[in-house]
Amino acid sequence: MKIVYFAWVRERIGKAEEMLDPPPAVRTIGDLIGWLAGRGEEYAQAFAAPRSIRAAIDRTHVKPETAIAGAREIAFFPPMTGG
Amino acid sequence: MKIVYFAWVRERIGKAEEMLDPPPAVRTIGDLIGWLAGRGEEYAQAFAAPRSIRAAIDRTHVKPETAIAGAREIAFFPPMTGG
Amino acid sequence: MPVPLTIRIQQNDFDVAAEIAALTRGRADIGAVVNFIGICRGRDDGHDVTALTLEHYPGMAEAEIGRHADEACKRWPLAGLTIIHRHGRIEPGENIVLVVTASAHREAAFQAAEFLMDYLKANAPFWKREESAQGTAWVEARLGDDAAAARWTKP
Amino acid sequence: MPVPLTIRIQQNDFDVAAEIAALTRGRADIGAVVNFIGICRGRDDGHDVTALTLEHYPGMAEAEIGRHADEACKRWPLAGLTIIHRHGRIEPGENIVLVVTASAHREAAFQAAEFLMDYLKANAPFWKREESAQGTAWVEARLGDDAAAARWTKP
Repeated sequence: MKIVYFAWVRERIGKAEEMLDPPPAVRTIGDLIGWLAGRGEEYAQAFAAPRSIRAAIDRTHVKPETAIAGAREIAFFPPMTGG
Repeated sequence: MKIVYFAWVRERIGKAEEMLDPPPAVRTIGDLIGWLAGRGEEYAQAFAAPRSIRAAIDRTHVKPETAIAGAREIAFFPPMTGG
Repeated sequence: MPVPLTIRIQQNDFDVAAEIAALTRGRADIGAVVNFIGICRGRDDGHDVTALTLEHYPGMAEAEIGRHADEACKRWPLAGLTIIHRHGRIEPGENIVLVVTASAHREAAFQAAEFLMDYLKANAPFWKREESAQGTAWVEARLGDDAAAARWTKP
Repeated sequence: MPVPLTIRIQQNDFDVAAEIAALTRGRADIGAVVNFIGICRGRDDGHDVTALTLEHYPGMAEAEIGRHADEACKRWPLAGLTIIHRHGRIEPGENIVLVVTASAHREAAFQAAEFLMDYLKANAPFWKREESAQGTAWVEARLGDDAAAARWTKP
């Protein structure tokens, strides 16, 4: 699946998007955050405060407990500051 | 004192303003409405429904029980419909 | 610094963009501008309206709007405020009233604009006469307008 | 008739007067237009801001704003709705966001504009990075913004 990052999540990870194939045990957004945080120092930093991370599946806001099965594009970003 | 009329109050009375000197017994706005209503058919019609009449003394909204002593200009008009 | 305040009662139309520019030009402290524009409708309560004629009480209109503008400036941290109300004959689609509020944040700008419009509707000495195919008639005050104004009264 | 709806995410500035004219032209049923304009401030939390850079999530920004626009059209009797949000580098005094709501009466226009701004602030995928003499830093979400959005949630 395609994972995309925005704002300081993108900056800390050092890339805007990547294709990843998490193992089957990674079922929810929360699981995915934990799995990503273990991929290296830059990921650990980006996901150090999971409560400051928002997520979207296929361009719709979702919660940490939302299942990721069938997702084409998952996005991680800080709380929005538009408007 | 100067009495001024607006909107349908003005139309019914047939004039926009006049100088009047009500007797001393006319103490409040409510008294003045009663006294004016007795001045002729056109006034009776204008003040037929006193609850639909608003008043101002010297360009400030007032209530029927407000005293008119010292007023320079008293205005009568229907509920406002601006904005 | 006193809040820049513009109040005009005029027959001519107003230019919304020019009024916004006048309030915001050279200011770095304004993060939110709210405008309310009241427009003459061509239909009211199911009948066609040819035009409105707005009568007002010169002197009191300015004073009454000024009192409410001062009250808005006391209640909310405004950076600027403009209120323009037209009088005379106005055809459907034409502007009637403009309120522009500016503030650092949106809450104050929205609240002050709503407050001012509710008060203008219920208290500013203007009266609308409607022209239609049926002749001319004075517009009756909406029942809700006094209630809308009352919600801003402190308990 | 569906409500005329314009949503644009763009780098360029917008023209408030042109957007109002586009919504109201030829309409006799609009009595109230409310505009909200969000502007880049030159000072935030006591420090000078040189510029903001707005990052957004292309595709999701349009979708998210579209969902809230549809919700606003369901909740209030709107006659037209325009939402424009800029991205890229924006200097103090420049416009960031525009919401224009049109309705027969003022209540719907005000309520819909406030609802949309509260939702945009809390939910539209945009992020502000601030440039100042101290360098650049991502703007933190205001604590009140989630609460402001939550007040529109039906019980």
